[in-house]
Amino acid sequence: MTQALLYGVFGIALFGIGLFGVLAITHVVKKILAINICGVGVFMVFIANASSGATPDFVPHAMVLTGIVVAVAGTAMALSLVVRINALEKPEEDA
Amino acid sequence: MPVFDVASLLPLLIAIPLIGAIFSVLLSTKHAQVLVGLLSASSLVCVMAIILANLPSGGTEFATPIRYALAGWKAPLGIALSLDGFSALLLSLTVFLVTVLTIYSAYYFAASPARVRFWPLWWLLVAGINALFLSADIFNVYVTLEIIGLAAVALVALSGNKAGLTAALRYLLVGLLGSLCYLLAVALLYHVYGTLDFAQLAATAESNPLSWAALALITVGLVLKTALVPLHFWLPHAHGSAPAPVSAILSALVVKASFYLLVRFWMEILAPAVTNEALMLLGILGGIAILWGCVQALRTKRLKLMVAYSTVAQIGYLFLLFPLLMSTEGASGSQLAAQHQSALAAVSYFIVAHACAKAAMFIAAGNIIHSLGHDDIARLQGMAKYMPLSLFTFAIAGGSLIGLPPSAGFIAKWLLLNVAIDTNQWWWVVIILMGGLLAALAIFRVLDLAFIKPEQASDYIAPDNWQKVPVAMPASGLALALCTMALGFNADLIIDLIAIGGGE
Amino acid sequence: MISGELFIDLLLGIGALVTAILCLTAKDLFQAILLFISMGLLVTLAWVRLGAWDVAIAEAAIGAGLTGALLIATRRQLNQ
Amino acid sequence: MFNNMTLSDSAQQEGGLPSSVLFIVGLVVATVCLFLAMSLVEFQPTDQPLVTLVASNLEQSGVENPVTAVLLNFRSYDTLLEVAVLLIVALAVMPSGLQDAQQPFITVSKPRERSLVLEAFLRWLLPAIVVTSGYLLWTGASLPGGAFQAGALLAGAGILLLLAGHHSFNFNAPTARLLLVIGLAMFLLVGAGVILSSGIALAYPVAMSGILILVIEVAATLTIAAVLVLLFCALQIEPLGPQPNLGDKEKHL
Repeated sequence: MTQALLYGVFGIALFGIGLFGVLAITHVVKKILAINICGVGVFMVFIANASSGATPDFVPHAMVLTGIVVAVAGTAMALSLVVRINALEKPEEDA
Repeated sequence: MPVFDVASLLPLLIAIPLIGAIFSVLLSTKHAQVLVGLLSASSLVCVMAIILANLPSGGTEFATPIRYALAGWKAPLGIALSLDGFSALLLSLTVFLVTVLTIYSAYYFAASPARVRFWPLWWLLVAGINALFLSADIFNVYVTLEIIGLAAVALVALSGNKAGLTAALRYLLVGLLGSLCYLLAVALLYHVYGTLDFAQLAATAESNPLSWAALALITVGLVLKTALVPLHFWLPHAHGSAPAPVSAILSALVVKASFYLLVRFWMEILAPAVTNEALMLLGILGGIAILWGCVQALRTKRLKLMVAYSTVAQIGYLFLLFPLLMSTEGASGSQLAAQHQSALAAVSYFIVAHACAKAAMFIAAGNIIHSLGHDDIARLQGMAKYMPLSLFTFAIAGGSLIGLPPSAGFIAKWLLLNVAIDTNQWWWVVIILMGGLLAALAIFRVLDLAFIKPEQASDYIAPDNWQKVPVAMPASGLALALCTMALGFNADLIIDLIAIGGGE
Repeated sequence: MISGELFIDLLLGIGALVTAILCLTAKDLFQAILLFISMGLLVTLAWVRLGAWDVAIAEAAIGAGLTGALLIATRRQLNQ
Repeated sequence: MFNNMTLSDSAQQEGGLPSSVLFIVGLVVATVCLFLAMSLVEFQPTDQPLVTLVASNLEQSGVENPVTAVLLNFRSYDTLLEVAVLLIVALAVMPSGLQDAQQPFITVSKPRERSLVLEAFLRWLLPAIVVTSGYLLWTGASLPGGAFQAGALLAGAGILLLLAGHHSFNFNAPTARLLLVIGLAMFLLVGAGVILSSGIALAYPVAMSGILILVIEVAATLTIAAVLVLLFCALQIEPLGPQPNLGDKEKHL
């Protein structure tokens, strides 16, 4: 078992944990956390595979950098929607 | 040898909407944004027309896609744009619909403060769609998928009410999950084949466990985004609560974008990993989607939701493509290629017919909401008197969705039936006909109520705060509906275009 | 020597998995967020082990740091 | 699964799926992951053609850091679209106040509670952060770092400024909108401009590539920082309406 394979398997495990979390958890913010964990798993598969050769492959590194930014963008959007929905729910609860 | 290279025009299809987005952010006054919109739309039309006019019509150029290596780096190091018949058709469809919907939106958002954010997001969405259809790189496709997904969510959330925001949030989470499944597949494919380029992957792909895993992940991810039953749960509310032009583009183009990718992967990039059983499975899900979508459309009480459920059914028809690709024993390679060609032509026709008809229907529904303030089907009684043009549009577009001759929907179903019979899969014929019947019931339920004479209605309520809409709004819908008719008479145009670039 | 290095990798990987599971099973949202941030930091170390320095910096700054800040801000809004 | 979404911790049990369904979902996910892991372990990695391609073309890319070379030269188109993604998110969370369009970008006000320590701290920290982020950007050409890291750091400065309570940002101001699009605009401008010399979009002439990449990165850093601060503002302030601790006297910058 090499280092690359080890992290590859861990990446897939993280993806699985996140996937199960997304499907099983009802709390929205935790669902968003689960999606992020899923994403970290995918990035780990990328980076692990990139280091399987003698010199690391930098193309997956660049792809993961793009992926991280896109992931944070999606997370921010989801959180802002959660906050807006929450703000709309508030007055109803008071009444 | 033409004077200029068609390929060098391809980046313009992405750059023009991006420039439009930048200017609509910077110039936030109403007239400036509309002007930017019209300029961007008309320049897109010009570029697309030049590209279409210069497409190769024969010879060796005919059989290979047009490619453009961005940044001057050839694949696998760089990213290429590529154009073949199938993507050219979808791009033309995009440009055409976007132009009509831009004109419609100029009126729809005239008095709404949401327009400030609508226009930039609209052009970013268009850039994403064009970029996806042009992309020849599997990671680049991931980025375009995210552009489309996030822009679509932001546009759905423009409605600002709780139902719209909740639908947007669900749509976003589903989209993110789908993209991540796709991205994991990209990681696997890159690991195995060492390239991200469509053509290089197609040349080296073989049937091994990692290819199957990648294809399965891609399919799950994209089926989530395309909303095939049983993963359609997010679609009706997202499409039903968005502003009308947004619903129109979501149903007409956004779900087709992920379907387009599925076709690319199943027919081209990972074709060696495809099995007959998997093709059949997608077809069965498609068949269920047709019936389920139609039944739900019959049951729903809101007009826009009904149109959205009809999209679920129509997506089902698209997936009938897959079982029709199944190889039979003893068929030669050229026979199979011809079978693929005719199946793809039928489904492409379906995409175009549905896109025009569905956009027209959402425009009509949007007009009804605009002037009545609601879209409750039961309260539409006698409304044909107040908005004849919108309901006429609804009727024509509905005719195309049902598949009545001479509409484009009829030709599309006819082509599909032919391929089904040619490949001895007669059971699809039953499902296609039943789907048409159920769609007819749903459409006539609305038309029956709307065209009833007010005096005859038992509980007729005059609309209390009825507003007249500018004539351009129903007119743009009618133009799209009439297009479905015109396409019914010009079927060869589309079928010939599809053949460019090696057929698939 | 090699087994010793692999041991560190094993520890980092298992640590990330455990924090991920704890994060998703945590009762309290704040706890879950803190666990998520710690997972991000563990993963950052993993990137360093794999020689991906650029990714490590981005993960620490954006993946763990910024996402964590956004999550905590959201939680404050939800509790108000 | 996506139809029941709650915001409160307590409702977790009520809206959740029955345990039998959860078990099946878990089983399916576990099987899929097992299959993925098995096929990954069994696969014998072949040579990676891109490793040598990146190394051999690095000299012509204009930067020494291979990741920056991939991000901003070989696959710059991806990064261009990524900046567009950030613009989308910025637009999605932007407060929809048309009336604010005439207000200035940064408003300075006196908060009710002043923290002298924080103020003194900020006076030293902010310039340091700006200088560091400039340094990160500059070294991105040869060492790990670059536009995103620098932008995140710069955004940190903005958020600190916000937290100190003296300043508030108005993202509908023309300056703010310019900041939000400048990354994308500069990228497009350079990408189209190089057609004049090389004939291909985004293909920088070798002699100029270093400086052109830096120009793109500076613009991208500004946009990234602006977007990140906007994200933070949107989560902090928007649902509350006007900021509660806004001082009485306001002066404009």
